[in-house]
Amino acid sequence: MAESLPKTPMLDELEKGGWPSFVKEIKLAAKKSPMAVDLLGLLERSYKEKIGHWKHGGIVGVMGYGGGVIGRYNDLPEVYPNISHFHTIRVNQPAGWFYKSDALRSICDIWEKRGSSLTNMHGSTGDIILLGTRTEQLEPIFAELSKVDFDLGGSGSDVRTPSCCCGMARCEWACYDTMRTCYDFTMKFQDELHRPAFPYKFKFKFSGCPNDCVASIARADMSIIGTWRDSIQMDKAAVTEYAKNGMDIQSEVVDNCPAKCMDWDGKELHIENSYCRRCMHCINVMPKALRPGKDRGATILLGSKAPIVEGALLSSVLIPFIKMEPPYKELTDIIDRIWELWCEEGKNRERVGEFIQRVGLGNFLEAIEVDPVPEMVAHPRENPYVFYEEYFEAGDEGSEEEEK
Amino acid sequence: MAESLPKTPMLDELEKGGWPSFVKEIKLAAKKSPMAVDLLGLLERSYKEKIGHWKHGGIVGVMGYGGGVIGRYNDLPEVYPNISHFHTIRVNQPAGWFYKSDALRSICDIWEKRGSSLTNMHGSTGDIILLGTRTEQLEPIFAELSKVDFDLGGSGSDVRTPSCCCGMARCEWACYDTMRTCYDFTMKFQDELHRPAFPYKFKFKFSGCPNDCVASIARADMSIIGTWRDSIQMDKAAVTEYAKNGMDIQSEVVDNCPAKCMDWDGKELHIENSYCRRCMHCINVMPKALRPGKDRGATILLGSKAPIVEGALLSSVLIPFIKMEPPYKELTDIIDRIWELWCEEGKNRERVGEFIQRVGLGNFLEAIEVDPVPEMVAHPRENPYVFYEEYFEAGDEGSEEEEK
Amino acid sequence: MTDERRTDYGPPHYERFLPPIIKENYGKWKYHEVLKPGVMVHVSESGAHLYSVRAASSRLLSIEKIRAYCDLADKYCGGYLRFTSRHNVEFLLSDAKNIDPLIADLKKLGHPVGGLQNSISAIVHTQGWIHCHSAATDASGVVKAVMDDLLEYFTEMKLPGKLRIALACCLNMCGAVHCSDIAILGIHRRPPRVDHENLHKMCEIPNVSASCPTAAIRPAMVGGKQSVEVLEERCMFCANCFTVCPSMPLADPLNDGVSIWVGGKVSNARHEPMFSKLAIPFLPNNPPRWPEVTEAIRNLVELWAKNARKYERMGEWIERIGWPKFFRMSGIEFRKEHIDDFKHAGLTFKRSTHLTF
Amino acid sequence: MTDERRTDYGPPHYERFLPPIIKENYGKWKYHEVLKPGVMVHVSESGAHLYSVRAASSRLLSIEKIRAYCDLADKYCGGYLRFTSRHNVEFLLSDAKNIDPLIADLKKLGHPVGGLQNSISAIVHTQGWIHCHSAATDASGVVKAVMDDLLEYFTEMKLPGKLRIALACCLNMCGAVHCSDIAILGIHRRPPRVDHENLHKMCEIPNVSASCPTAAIRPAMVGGKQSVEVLEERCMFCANCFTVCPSMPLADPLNDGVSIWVGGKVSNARHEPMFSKLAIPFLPNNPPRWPEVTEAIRNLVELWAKNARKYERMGEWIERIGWPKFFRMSGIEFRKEHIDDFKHAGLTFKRSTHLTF
Ligand code: SRM
Ligand code: SRM
Ligand code: SRM
Ligand code: SRM
Ligand code: SF4
Ligand code: SF4
Ligand code: SF4
Ligand code: SF4
Ligand code: SF4
Ligand code: SF4
Ligand code: SF4
Ligand code: SF4
Repeated sequence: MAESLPKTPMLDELEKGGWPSFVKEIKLAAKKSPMAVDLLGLLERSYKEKIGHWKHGGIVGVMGYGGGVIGRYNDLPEVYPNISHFHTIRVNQPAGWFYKSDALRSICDIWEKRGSSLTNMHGSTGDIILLGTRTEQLEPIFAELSKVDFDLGGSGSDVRTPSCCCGMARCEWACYDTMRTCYDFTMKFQDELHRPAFPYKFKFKFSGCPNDCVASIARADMSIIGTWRDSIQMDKAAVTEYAKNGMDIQSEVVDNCPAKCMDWDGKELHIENSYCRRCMHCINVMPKALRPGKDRGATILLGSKAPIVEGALLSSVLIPFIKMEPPYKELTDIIDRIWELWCEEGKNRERVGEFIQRVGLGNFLEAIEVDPVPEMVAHPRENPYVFYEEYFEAGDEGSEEEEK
Repeated sequence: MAESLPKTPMLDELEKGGWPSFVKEIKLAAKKSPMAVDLLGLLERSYKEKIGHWKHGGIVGVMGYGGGVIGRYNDLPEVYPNISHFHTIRVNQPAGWFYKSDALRSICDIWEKRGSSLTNMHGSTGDIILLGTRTEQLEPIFAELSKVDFDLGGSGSDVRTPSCCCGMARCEWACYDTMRTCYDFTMKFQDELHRPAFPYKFKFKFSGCPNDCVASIARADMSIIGTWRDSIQMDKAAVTEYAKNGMDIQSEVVDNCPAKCMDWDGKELHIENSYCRRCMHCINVMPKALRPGKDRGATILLGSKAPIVEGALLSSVLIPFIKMEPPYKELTDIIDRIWELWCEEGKNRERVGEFIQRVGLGNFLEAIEVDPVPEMVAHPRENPYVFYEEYFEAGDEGSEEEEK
Repeated sequence: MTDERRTDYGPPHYERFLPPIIKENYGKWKYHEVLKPGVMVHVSESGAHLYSVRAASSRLLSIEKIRAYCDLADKYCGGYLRFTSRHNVEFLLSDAKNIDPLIADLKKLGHPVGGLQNSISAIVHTQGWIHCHSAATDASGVVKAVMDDLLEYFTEMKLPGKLRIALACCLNMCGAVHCSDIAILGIHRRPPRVDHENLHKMCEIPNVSASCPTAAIRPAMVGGKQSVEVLEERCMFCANCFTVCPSMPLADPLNDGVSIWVGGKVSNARHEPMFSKLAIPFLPNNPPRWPEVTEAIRNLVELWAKNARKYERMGEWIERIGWPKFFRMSGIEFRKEHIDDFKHAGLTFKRSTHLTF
Repeated sequence: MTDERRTDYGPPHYERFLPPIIKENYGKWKYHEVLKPGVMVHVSESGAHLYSVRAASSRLLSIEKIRAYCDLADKYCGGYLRFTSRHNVEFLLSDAKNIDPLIADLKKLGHPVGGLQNSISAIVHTQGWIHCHSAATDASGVVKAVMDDLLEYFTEMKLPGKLRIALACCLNMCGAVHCSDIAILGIHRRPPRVDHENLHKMCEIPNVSASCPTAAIRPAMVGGKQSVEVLEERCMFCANCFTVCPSMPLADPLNDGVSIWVGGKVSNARHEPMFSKLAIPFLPNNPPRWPEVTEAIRNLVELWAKNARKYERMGEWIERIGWPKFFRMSGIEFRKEHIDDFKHAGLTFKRSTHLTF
């Protein structure tokens, strides 16, 4: 059915070796898809010339949505006409990337008919990426996806597709229900997700514990990371068991505790929980003996992003501990206030983390009506340059503060 | 001889208590010095009013010198005429602040005759501070100081009076001869010390080891801090002795090693010296058992200062290790090049540490002809914004680099 | 938009895709154990055992491959499977007997099993020359070459701790390489070549000028057309101008290539999260197998594997031994490029005498 | 300048002031021991024993007191004495028998002996209202009040480690308080009141404007005179404008006061040097004994003393337990003022989940 494959001696090299080969995937697709055939040719050319052949995408999309499609055109449409358009569609993955085969197959069927037959499972933000189709296919694809209950993900200056770790579905350490929360937030912010109206993108990522298996603290404007407030649950017998089975509890566990709050006398393990930093290390190493406490919730952090252009950021603490239970009103109210402020005062292409740095965390907190707490800082200021906003006036006799 | 003392009920409070009282000192001086009498009155007034009564000093000094005197006038000269002028003289202390009584007495005699009888032993930079005299006394004072071999210290935009720890004179850890080096540098840079010609002040401080007992790393534009390159000298018997006498070597020594390079099996102490950071802790704690290595010298660091106005700085490594032996040519050549560059390109009131940050450490090193080494950084860059200065041009065939 | 058009319905509810054993034990998992490379069991308070088998995936998947995964899921675990945050595929089994046959089938399909615990998992990566206009290198090709070389570290668990590699094909860092144990980052090294002919038609000149963080771009008339000029010595190749304006391409076969970064981490385990730091400023684009890159990475992995203590991530190890020692041990030349000269540069200077010799 | 005038001869050579025992054993010291508070012995390779007795000094000394020191030195140790980098006075004895009589004489003179090892040594400080035009508080008075209160920690060695206190009477920080375990810093809190009458005579207006790091100052005509105006909401009271121009005074009895900083250190022992961080944004100037300040400092000292581990400096202790815990334990209220908003502020935000509850 598809055209004969172009000669791709360089790419063919990448069919060898033990790691799954993306070239094989393109060739698999190329059995049926002329788009995949042209992609092979174009990619081989890039390998020879050491340069890409894609142009800036124009604005393409589906009716009523501002995001979800990345427009893409190649710069040699005469040579590679089948991929003269090669737009990707971002499809909002199910929380935790769990699938049943029938659902996956239904997507494959649509994509076989209307696209390149190539995908990314998944994109870096978490979406199902349908890799390459033509403008005129966008509406039909959306209509068919809709029939099998898949909606588009985010792109542009909107809420980006939230993602989460598998959490309670498969992990003993989940301190809140990441998948449920991810789903609930995705649903609550459908409008913000599909219709870019922010200064720039806004990403949510949900991790069930400080191991942060979705890299939330590094890659989300709002990072929701599970934690606990009370003491680590310990099964003393299981600790003894680990020791008996050869674990060197002093060097493997105690010496690696960043809080230096553990003590092992060769028989009993003691944790001074009021100093514990909830780093997870001891729990990670002795999953049968130690577990997060019972009073569980999440730490909310704000602002991580890649470096363009002010330098990369990790998220920083906004709420040290919050219970994560529907309807999450306290948190979503804060989110509303953050967005309101950022939409009003943020510059174009200024992520929320950059915005906070520009206006100052103290001012930001005042504006969103959150009290400052020491958990928000790694340490208090080192410089003495405090902007006091008020001062005493002579006649006050020191008794009253006056606004300037 | 002196006038009767003013009423100073508040200051009198500060004659009480176990710590030596500066008020008693002023009163001691006031027995003979009318200046001290007026100072008591003025200070009591400040205590009542909670505000100082000194004005910006004008430029006063001694002939041929641009520095060494801080001009000072009070703002109530009618009320306190004896301290209408109250200039301080900075006298260059002997290295290590060692004195013989005759020398100190000779200074006291001069100051009794020609000043307030009050001093600071010493100023924060290290000088003998002669606290308060009149303009017309400056020349005579200098003449008399000269007779007893004391010269002035620095002030203004010049080399400030260098200072050093007692080093080899009294400390077993001195890795180079701090007092000699301090003296040699002070002598070598007499011109720069007395005649302000820099963009701003430049301070030298010499510490014999990383304990840094003159706070060199925090308070000197050039910090010269002793260190060693080879292995810590260990007396195993003495280690055993410490253990026997009740020292918990694991928790007091090993667990506090920032390099985690020590090991104590209850009998022998092992130091993996190639990882040792020369922090001094283990040596500090076991002075009889451990000593710095034998291949000794200094680390040279640049740039510390107080916060005004870009924020405080600690000095940063310029030369990881250098032998500190007269005539210190390698180092003084580098100093010459630094001053040349800084004088040419530094802004007014820009300390060398601020200058380096403004022009970039890499560029600074190039200009002073010092090769970059990893010891200069806490870590390599985290942002990807590298200013490559050259690129390949098409016809190069990748074989040659071209200047742009 | 018509009234009937269905929008904003969001993704399918995840519960539809959870196997019964997970639904029953949701939130009740008690502990887990790694049984062998790529295979772990989670044990529930209820006593239930869930076996997960993790297989490598190339992330760029044809629908044929997805269907093959589905076939395996149907065969061994009721049709249930998932993908991980690093793009591996996981099969969720209730019956331990199915583990080995599944692994055998996966191997046949070309998908090695592994990536758990103290191993190197799949490389988080991006589009590269497959799809993006910004790329300074390819993504999938470099990843394939590197992982072919490091395969043993995926299929075995012989490392001191986890090692996470990521790749981004340009400074936008969609691969979020800024917090990886080892990061591969495509970089441009030639300032934008302005397309004076078309710039005024495609871009707003004030926006273009404003996009440059170093103020290297200023408006200029060129050949009678409104355009911009670039002060080349101020350019640090961030490509922000190109993101804003297509007439400012930076891609250039002679100067594009790859830089290598080390020591980042994301988890809060032991050490707080850390950014990756520059190790090797530049390696050439050398398709199809980027041998300079694969070699450099293998060297880094092996240096770390040999010297780090148990659980010590790359960055924790380097922090313990200090960067000077890292440079000495790795043989990487330290250059001006390594020294930060961006906004917070001063905070990266070594402000102590904690040095090794 | 006449030809004969002697200049640039520098300080006297230190060798003139070294007692014979030091000259003989210069560079040969082997180890030292602290014998009791304020007294240590250094033992040389040669076997020689040098006893140092350290006494508190007020730094501000009358010549009478210096002469009294000289008398003691003459009486007990050949006239040799020294001052330390923290302004204490030290007597250098070759004969152990002289130690106790010397101590007795020092006490009589009002100078307690101590300050060695795990104690609080003298407070490094500055001029204050005694001599400086910039001061936002006094120096000597605050120091006297604080040390009277902390005397036991000078004369005994009962602390976990060294504790260094410093005071600076304005942001110029001549007391170099930026790296102290506890720092007392005089601060202004009212923007400069411009002396429009005289400014144009005393100062160069462009220099004044340029001196302000926050660009709060701009040229303005006031009452027909060239002067400047201050955008008060931009002022953070650095007083750099006042340093450059006397017509911009900030001192103000109602608003000046003291801030307290903690956790800095200088030595490289264990932890690298650290800056002090803001603990208490403002305490009033309350002469003569600044009770709010002495109380705050005693609380900090005792909190640390009770909770720190052996050798752990204030900053090391706080770093181990975390700042939130420090604020909870100390009862100090955390406020907006504590949050950095200067140049590198973002780097002080908590970018991990390492939290205690
Ligand atoms: C498809 C994807 C890479 C992939 O192969 O997985 C991707 C692809 C692009 N990203 Fe991205 N980003 C993707 C995840 C990310 C991530 C990672 C994440 O979300 O966890 C980041 C870093 C985290 C962050 O948000 O900062 C990321 C940071 C960027 C940036 C820099 C943003 C910044 O504030 O620094 C840009 C530049 C921009 O927005 O103009 C960018 C821009 C782009 C554009 C749209 C190119 C552009 O300049 O307009 C790329 C389209 C490529 C194409 O043609 O297919 N992409 N981008 C990822 C989205 C897939 C998905 O929806 O699942
Ligand atoms: C006397 C002394 C304080 C003391 O009581 O000990 C002192 C007193 C003054 N210093 Fe200082 N500084 C003194 C040591 C320091 C130190 C500490 C040190 O040298 O170790 C520092 C911090 C380290 C540094 O250099 O950064 C220091 C940082 C400043 C600054 C801020 C400089 C900066 O770059 O941030 C100024 C402001 C200026 O230079 O305009 C300053 C300015 C001043 C002036 C001249 C006031 C002024 O604005 O013109 C003060 C004169 C006071 C007076 O009337 O007596 N003084 N000054 C110290 C000098 C005594 C001596 O020579 O031994
Ligand atoms: C499946 C997955 C979550 C998901 O919903 O997709 C997952 C699952 C588990 N993670 Fe993770 N992690 C997953 C991505 C991550 C990430 C994110 C990433 O790599 O981009 C991190 C942060 C990485 C970083 O710090 O740079 C991550 C840091 C951890 C850690 C902390 C390791 C450390 O010492 O720093 C643990 C604890 C451990 O392994 O001891 C952990 C532990 C676990 C456990 C043991 C949790 C459990 O009880 O189920 C799971 C199997 C571990 C394993 O792979 O060895 N997981 N884990 C992700 C698998 C990715 C993959 O295919 O390899
Ligand atoms: C006399 C003096 C040097 C001088 O030439 O004047 C000196 C002398 C000694 N210092 Fe020091 N230090 C002196 C100021 C300093 C300073 C500077 C300062 O305080 O401004 C520091 C850095 C302080 C800081 O980190 O903030 C300093 C940090 C040390 C340390 C490291 C302590 C630590 O654990 O951080 C040691 C090692 C120790 O005590 O174990 C040390 C050890 C010593 C020894 C034991 C060295 C020796 O073998 O002779 C001396 C007696 C110790 C003592 O006081 O307990 N010396 N020492 C200074 C006495 C000042 C005073 O009157 O109190
Ligand atoms: S983040 Fe925590 S809860 Fe989520 S999968 Fe990872 S270890 Fe489990
Ligand atoms: S979770 Fe981390 S900080 Fe807490 S006790 Fe365990 S290892 Fe220590
Ligand atoms: S800095 Fe080192 S050599 Fe100098 S006195 Fe202090 S401990 Fe001794
Ligand atoms: S000097 Fe410091 S780093 Fe070196 S072994 Fe001793 S304690 Fe460790
Ligand atoms: S990292 Fe750059 S080149 Fe790669 S996909 Fe993202 S934007 Fe495109
Ligand atoms: S690449 Fe970046 S630095 Fe260079 S001109 Fe464009 S925006 Fe400016
Ligand atoms: S700190 Fe300020 S007020 Fe105090 S002496 Fe120095 S310049 Fe003067
Ligand atoms: S005190 Fe500082 S911030 Fe305020 S006006 Fe003066 S220079 Fe500007």
